[in-house]
Amino acid sequence: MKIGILVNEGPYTHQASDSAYQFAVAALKVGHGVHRVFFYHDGVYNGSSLTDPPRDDRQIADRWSKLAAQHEIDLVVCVAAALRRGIRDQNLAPGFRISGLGQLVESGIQADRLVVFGD
Amino acid sequence: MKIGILVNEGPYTHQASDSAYQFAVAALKVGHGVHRVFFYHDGVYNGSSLTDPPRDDRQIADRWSKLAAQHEIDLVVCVAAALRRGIRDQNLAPGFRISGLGQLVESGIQADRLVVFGD
Amino acid sequence: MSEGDGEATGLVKKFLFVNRKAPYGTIYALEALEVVLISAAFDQDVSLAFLDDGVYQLVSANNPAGIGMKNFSPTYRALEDYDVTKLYVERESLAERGVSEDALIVPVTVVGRAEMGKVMAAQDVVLSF
Amino acid sequence: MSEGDGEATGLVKKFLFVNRKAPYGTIYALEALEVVLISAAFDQDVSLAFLDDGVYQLVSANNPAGIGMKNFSPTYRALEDYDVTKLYVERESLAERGVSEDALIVPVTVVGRAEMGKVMAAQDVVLSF
Amino acid sequence: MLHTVNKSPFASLTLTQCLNHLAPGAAVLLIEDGVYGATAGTGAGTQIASCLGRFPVYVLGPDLEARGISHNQVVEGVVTVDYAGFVKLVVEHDAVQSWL
Amino acid sequence: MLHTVNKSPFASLTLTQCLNHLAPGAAVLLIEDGVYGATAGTGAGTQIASCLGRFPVYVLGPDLEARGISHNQVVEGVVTVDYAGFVKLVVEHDAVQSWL
Repeated sequence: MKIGILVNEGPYTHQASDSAYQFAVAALKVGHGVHRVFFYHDGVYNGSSLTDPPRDDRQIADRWSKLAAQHEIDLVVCVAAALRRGIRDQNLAPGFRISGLGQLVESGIQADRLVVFGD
Repeated sequence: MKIGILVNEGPYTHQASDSAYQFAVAALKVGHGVHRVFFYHDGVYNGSSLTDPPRDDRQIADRWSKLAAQHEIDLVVCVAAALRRGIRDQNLAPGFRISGLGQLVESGIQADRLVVFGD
Repeated sequence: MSEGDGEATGLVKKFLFVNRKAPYGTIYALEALEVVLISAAFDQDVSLAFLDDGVYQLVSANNPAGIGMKNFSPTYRALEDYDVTKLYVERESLAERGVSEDALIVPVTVVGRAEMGKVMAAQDVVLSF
Repeated sequence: MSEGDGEATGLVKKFLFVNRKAPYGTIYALEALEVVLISAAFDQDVSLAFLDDGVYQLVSANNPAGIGMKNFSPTYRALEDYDVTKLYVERESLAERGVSEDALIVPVTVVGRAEMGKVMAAQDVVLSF
Repeated sequence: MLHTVNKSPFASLTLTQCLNHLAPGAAVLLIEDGVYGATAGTGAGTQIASCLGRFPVYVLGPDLEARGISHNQVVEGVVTVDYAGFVKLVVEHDAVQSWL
Repeated sequence: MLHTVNKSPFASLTLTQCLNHLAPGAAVLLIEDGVYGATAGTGAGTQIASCLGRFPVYVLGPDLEARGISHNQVVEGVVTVDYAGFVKLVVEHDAVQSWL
């Protein structure tokens, strides 16, 4: 089954990004496809290349990048939400791309399920 | 009277930063001093130099920078919270500086009042 | 709009946008509306649900000039131009908050809680923010 | 610690840290604790209030390994080493949530709601996150 | 102590939790989405009204206007202030507690 | 429809609002701070218990453990699932509604 994911909150502050990640890993493990992860609202902060959390904490941006590389997942950061919040190509982590909200609607159409994680 | 302000949320997503700004402007207008504005949690995102909101919307980082320049207000972004969230000197807006949590405690000691704005 | 046409797959799904948060205190309502407007270009079967504090989004008297924000409530009026006309507002949510249907900025379908539950149950894709 | 000493003004204020949010679902509890630890270096009169969902922060059985997070509850045990010993926990908040005082990771002073109100009223600086 | 509440009482339990902790000398200021609590004829409005005998309650005018709440919808006895009034309240009270 | 709730019922009214909108075929999954709602012997637990006859209720195990809630504290009849179980629930239901 093809699953789309929407993440509405930034890393560390809310659990949303963690839950989405754990959910994605579990879905991939049992053979489902994760079609796309769309980052909206504060979710765009997940795509920052400049985060530097404590060494013994989870590396949220990195693990999204790695998961995307391993499983060819499309990580899309909403352009309007990103501009408002200071995420641009110059501080975008590997594996993320900036695009429009149409990518979220398209994910809703093309995926068999869309699961939303937020505050 | 010397007033300290703590902002716990990022720009645009929550009203906290707006309320803090309007409060600071009103306090300065009647002759109080705004000792320091400390940005913690997602509040550190207020100090991003890369935000580019729609033209007809308020420019939150800019107006903090301008207020600080006009009234010599100390805008302090918490270093630990900022590292976790991807705010560093390279993407720090004018008038903000990155420092430790001691600056918040000091503000509580030295200011006559400390007002907290958050989620 | 070409974006929707370009992605056309022939699939028409029932999309529901669930609005449960007040405007201005947070940005969710405004950014939700931006998605609704985009979704209109994709020729899907779009509905909007306003319940709980989401009913406040439609209050016509909203005027955030004094807090330095833009009034986005009039944008709900544009939905009709995009053929987004299924706006469901929950009666109990209005009543609890002392908001009258007359105070709303656009024509809506006022439904009871049980019917709102049925509207929700009938969807293919539910977006909440 | 030199930071506190260096800034010493001779002033001792009553600081209250109000903890009303659950741990792990959001970062507020963890980052609040970081401020408390720093404040200990400033020789102030520090108190912590745990009420509403804040009481969950002190539950000794918390174990977030399965959600990939660090367990920071043990850090509350370090507070004593910093001479932060005034930890007030609200009885009604515990009862409402079915949390027993025995389940808490550090010794605390359990107070009723009215007394918690008095603790709050007696402060010079109240920090909430 | 000045207590501020910034959450809608129709979504969050914060207003109730704040009102339960008021001690002599306390005042309450509703800001941001907290101003919805000042609406007369609602459950929250009734809570506020019953509090007024013992504690003054204020509401931030610009936040009321933003949310389309007119003065005649506000619980009688609740005093509307602007940001300058907010500053004045902060100065007049020994400390401020934000119920976040 | 699978409904997810991620807020503590002791801070937010979301759980109640979700339970009020369940239609035939619905199931509820408590995640993140929403898992506190599964605690037996609390007001929220009672709400959940009275819902169980008509709708299945699930709770995410890793979120329970994170919050120190042992299985014997969970309302009887509520089924604990791991992330794989979460995925299975998503697959088994036609759509998912997150109550944010």
